[in-house]
Amino acid sequence: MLYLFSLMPVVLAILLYIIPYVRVIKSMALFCQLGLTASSVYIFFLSKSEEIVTNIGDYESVLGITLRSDTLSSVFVALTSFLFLVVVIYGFNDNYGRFYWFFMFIWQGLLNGLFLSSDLFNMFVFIEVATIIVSVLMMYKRDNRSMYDGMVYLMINTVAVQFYLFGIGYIYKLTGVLDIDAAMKIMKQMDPATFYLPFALIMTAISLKCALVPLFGWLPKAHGTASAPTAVSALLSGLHIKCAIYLFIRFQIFFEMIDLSVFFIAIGIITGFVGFIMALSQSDIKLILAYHTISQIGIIMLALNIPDAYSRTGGVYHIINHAMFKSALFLCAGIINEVYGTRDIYQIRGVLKRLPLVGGATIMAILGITGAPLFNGSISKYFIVSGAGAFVSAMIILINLGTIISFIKYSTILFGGKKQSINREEIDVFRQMAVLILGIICFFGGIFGEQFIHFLFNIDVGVDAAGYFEKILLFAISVAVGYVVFRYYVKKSLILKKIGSFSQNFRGMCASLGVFFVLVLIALRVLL
Amino acid sequence: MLLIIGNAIIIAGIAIIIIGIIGIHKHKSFYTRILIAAKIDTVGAITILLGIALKHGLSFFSLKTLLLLLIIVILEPLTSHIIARTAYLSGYQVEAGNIVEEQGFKKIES
Amino acid sequence: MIQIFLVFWLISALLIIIDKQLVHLIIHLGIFSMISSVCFFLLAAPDVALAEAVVSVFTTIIFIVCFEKYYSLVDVSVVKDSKGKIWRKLLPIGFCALLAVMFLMFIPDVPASIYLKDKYITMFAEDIGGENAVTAIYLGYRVYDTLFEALMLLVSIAAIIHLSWHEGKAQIEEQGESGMGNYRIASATIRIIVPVLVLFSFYLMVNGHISPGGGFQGGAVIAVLFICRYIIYHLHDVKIDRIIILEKLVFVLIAVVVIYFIFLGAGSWLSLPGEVYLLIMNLLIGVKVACGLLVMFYRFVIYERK
Amino acid sequence: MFNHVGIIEIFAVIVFFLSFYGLITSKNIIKSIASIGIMEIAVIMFFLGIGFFDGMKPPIGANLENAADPLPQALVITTIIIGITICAVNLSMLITLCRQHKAADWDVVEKKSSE
Repeated sequence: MLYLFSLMPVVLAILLYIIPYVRVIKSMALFCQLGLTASSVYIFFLSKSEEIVTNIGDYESVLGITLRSDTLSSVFVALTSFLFLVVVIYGFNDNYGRFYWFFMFIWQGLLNGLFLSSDLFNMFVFIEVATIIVSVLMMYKRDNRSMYDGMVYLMINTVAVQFYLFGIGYIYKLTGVLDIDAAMKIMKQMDPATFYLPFALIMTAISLKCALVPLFGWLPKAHGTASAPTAVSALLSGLHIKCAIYLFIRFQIFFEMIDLSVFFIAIGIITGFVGFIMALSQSDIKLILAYHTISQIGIIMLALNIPDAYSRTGGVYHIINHAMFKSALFLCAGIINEVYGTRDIYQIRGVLKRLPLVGGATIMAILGITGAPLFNGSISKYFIVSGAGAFVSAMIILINLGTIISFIKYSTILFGGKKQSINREEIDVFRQMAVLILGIICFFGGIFGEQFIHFLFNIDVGVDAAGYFEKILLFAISVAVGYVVFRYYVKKSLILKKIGSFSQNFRGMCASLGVFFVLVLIALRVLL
Repeated sequence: MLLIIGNAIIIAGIAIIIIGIIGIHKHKSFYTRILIAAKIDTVGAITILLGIALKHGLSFFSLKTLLLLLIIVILEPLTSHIIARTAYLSGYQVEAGNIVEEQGFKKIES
Repeated sequence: MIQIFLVFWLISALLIIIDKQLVHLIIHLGIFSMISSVCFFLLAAPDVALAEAVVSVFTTIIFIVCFEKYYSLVDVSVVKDSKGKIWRKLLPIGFCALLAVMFLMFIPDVPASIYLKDKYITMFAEDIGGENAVTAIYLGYRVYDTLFEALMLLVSIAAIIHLSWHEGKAQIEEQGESGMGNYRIASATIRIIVPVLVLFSFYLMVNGHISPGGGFQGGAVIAVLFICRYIIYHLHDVKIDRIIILEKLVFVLIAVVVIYFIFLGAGSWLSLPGEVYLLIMNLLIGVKVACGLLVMFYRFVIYERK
Repeated sequence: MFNHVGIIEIFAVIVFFLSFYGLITSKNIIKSIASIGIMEIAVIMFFLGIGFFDGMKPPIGANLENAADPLPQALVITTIIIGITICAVNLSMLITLCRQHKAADWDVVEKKSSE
C-alpha cells in the first residue's frame, strides 16, 4: 500500500482545487497532514524491523514497478510529512490562492513517491514533475526577478535530467533491468569499467541537483528568490535539496564497486568553503541563508563519502538536522521580512525585542547550525568528525568556523536598535507556533541526540565527557576567533563585496555542467 | 502482375519527386517554387501511395492507404494554396519572374 | 535505410543550431521532428513515431504562436550584432567536441541485454492482454509511471494557467488580417476533413491495444483538430473553465480505475478481460490528453494580453 | 573498437552534444528551449536504438519473432509527453518574460531582471 503515500496528497490536491471553500480546504489539509505524518511514522516503525516491498500489480518483481521502504527512505518520508505539516500550520492563515495549496500537496506526493520508488525511470518521472512544480511555486507572484530565476531553474534542471536519462539508458542496455536491486545483482557479475559512463552521467546530473561546486549557480537564484513564498523557500532548502542527496546516497550504494569518494570529498570541501565565503559577502538575509545551504551540503557530501559507518550516519542525521534548522531560519526570515519590510541585513535591528518568539526560534536554529553544544548540529558534527581523518576533520572545523563568522553577522539583526521605537508586534499565532516547533526540535535533537540516532539507525555510540568538553572548548574558541575575524576583517573587506556580486548565467551553468562531466570522467580514469 | 505494375508506379513517383527537387533548386521565384513543391506533394505522393496500394492487392492495408490518399488529395492543394495566399497578403510581390527581397520579416538574431 | 535518415537527422539538427533567424529555426524544428519521427518508425517503434508526429505538430504550432507574441512584444532594435573574436567561437566548438570524444571513448563495448525483453514478449499477453506489447507495458506493468505522467500534464496546465493569468476579464484577440473566418476554400475543406480525422482519432484510441496508437496519440489528434478549427474560424466559444474541471475529474477517474484494476492486484479484476481495461484506459487518457493540450493551446492564444 | 556499439548510438551522442553546443552558445531563450527539445530527442533515439538490428519488427501483433524491445518504447512515450509539457511551460514563461522586459535575450533579460 506504499503507493498511497504518493497518491493521497495528489488526490487531496485535486479535491482542494475543485472545492471552492477556503476554510474547508485549510481544515481538511491540516487534518490530512496529521494523518499522513502519523501513518509515515507507523511505516517507519514497520520498516525498521523489515523492509516493506510493494510490487505494483503483483507482477513478477522486475517486470513491474517496485516500491521499497527501508529505514533510510522511511526516515525521509517521515521528514517530508513532518515538514509539510509544519508548513501547513505556518500558512494556515495565509491568503495565497488555491493554486498554491494545489501545487504544494502535489509536491509532497512527488517527494514521497521519489523516496519510496526503487525504479530508475520512475525516479526520473518524479524528478521532472517536481522540477516544474518547484519552478512554478518559486515564481508564484510572477514578478521580474522570480520569473527569470524560475526559468533558469527549470531549464538547467531539465538539461541535467537529460544526462540522468542517458545514464539510465546505459544501465538498461547493460543490465537489462530498471529495478535498482535487480540491477545491482547483475552488476556485481560484470566488469566495473563498463559502468564508468553511466556513473559519470548520473553523478553529473545528481551533483547539479545537489549544487556542488561548479554547479551551484542556480541554487542562490532558486532558494533566495526575493518574492518566492516563504514556505516554498523553506521547503526548497530544507527538503527539496535533500531529495538530491537522497538520490546520491542511493546511487552511491548502487555503484558500490566504483569508489570515487576521494573526488567527492575534495568537491565537498571546496563546496563548503565557497558556500560560506559567498554567504559572508551577501547582505540579503534570504541570500545568506541560501548560500549557507551550499556550505552545509558540502559538509553532508563530505560525511557521506568518508568510508566509516559513524560518519555516514552522522551525515544522514545532519540532513535531518539541516532540514529542521534551515526551515526554521527561512520561516523566521519570512516573518522578519514581512514585519520590517526589508531584507537588508544592515537595516534590520532589534528582532529579539520586537518579535521575541521569532527571535528565540532564530537563536535556537543559529545555535543548531553553528554546532553549538547541546544543540542538534553538534551531535551530527561530532559523529562526522569521529570517523574522519585529521585533514578532513580540520577542514570541517574550518568550514564550521566560517559558518560561525557569517552567523555572527546574521545575528546582528537580533540585537540593537533604538529602544523607543521598538514595540512588540502581534503576529499570527499559527506562524509563531510553526517556527517554535522547529526551534524546539533543534534543541531536543541535541539533548536527546544519542537516543534519537539509536532510535533511527540502531547505531549506539556514547558521547564521552572528555570529547564533549573538547567540543565545548573548540566551539568557544571558534566563536572567539569568529568574532575577532568578523569585527576586524569582514566588516571592512572590499574583496568580499566583489565576490558577492558574482553570478553565473544560464550558458555558464551549462558549460560548467560539461566541465563537471569531463572532470568525473578524468577522475574515473586517473583514480581507479 | 500487380506487383510489377505497383513497383513501376512507385518508381515513376520517385522520378517525379527527383525532378521536382531539381526544379525547386533551379527556379528562384518564390511562387514558382510553391508550384513545384505542390507538385511533389500531390503528384509524387499520390503515385507512390497508389503503387503501394496496388502492390498489396485487395486488403485492409490498401484500404488504409487509399484513405490516406484521399486525405492527401483534399489537404495538399489547400496547404500550398494557403502558403501562397499568405505570402501574397504579407507582401511578397511578383515582379517579372523575380521575387523582391524579404519585406515581411525583420531580422531577429537567434 | 536507417543510416540515410540518421544523416538527414543530424543535418537538420545542425541547421537548428546554426540558424541565425528565429523564423528559420521554427521551420527547421518542424523538419527535425518529422525526420526523427520517420527514424523512430524505421527503428521498429510505430507507437513512438505516431506520438512524436502528433506532438511535433502541436509543438510547432505553439512555437509559432509564441513567436508571434514574441515578435509583437519584443523591441527588436535592442539586439545588436556582436562580433566576437575567433577564439570565442572556436572555444565552445572545441569544448563540445572534447565532450563527445570523451563520451565515445568511455562507451562500454558490451552487447545489449535482452533479459527483460524476452520476459515481456512472452508474458504480456497473459498478464495484461491485447496484442500490443508497448501498450501492455505502458498501461499495465508500468502504469504507475503513466499515472504521474498524466499528472505532469495536469500540473503543467495549471502552471500555464497560473503564469499567463491576468486580472480582469478574458481578453480576446481581435480578428485580424490572418483570420480566415470568411475564407470559403479553407472552411469548406475543413468541413470535409473533420469527420475523417475524428474517425481516425477514435480508431487510434479504440484499437490502441492491438495496433500502433493509443490514448495519447488519439487525444492529441482531437486536440489538433480543435486547433485547426480555431485557426480557420477564430471561434471563441470554448468554455475553458469547464474543460479544466473535466480534465481534473478525468485524472481522478484514471487514478480510481488504475487503483481498482492494477494496484489492488489480480484478485479484483472482476473477471473482466484485460482488453476491457486497456480500452477504458485508452479512452480516458485520450479525453484527458485532448483536454490538456486544448487548454494549453487556448491559454497560449486567447487569454494572453496582447 | 566498437564491436557492439550501433551507429544509432553514435549519432545520438553526436546530436546530444550538438544541442549542448546550442545551449552554451545561444543568445536567445527560444533557441535554448529548442536545444533542450533536440537533446531530448537525441536521448530518445538512443533508447530506441538499444538492441536494434536490421530486420527488426515492431512488438505488435500475434507473431513476435524478431520483435523490438517494447520497454524502451513505452518509456520513450512517457519522455515525449514530459518533453512537450516542459516545452510548453518554458514557452509560457518566456511570453511572460517578454511582456515584462520586452526582450528574449539571455543577457538583456538578466540585466533587466537584476535591476
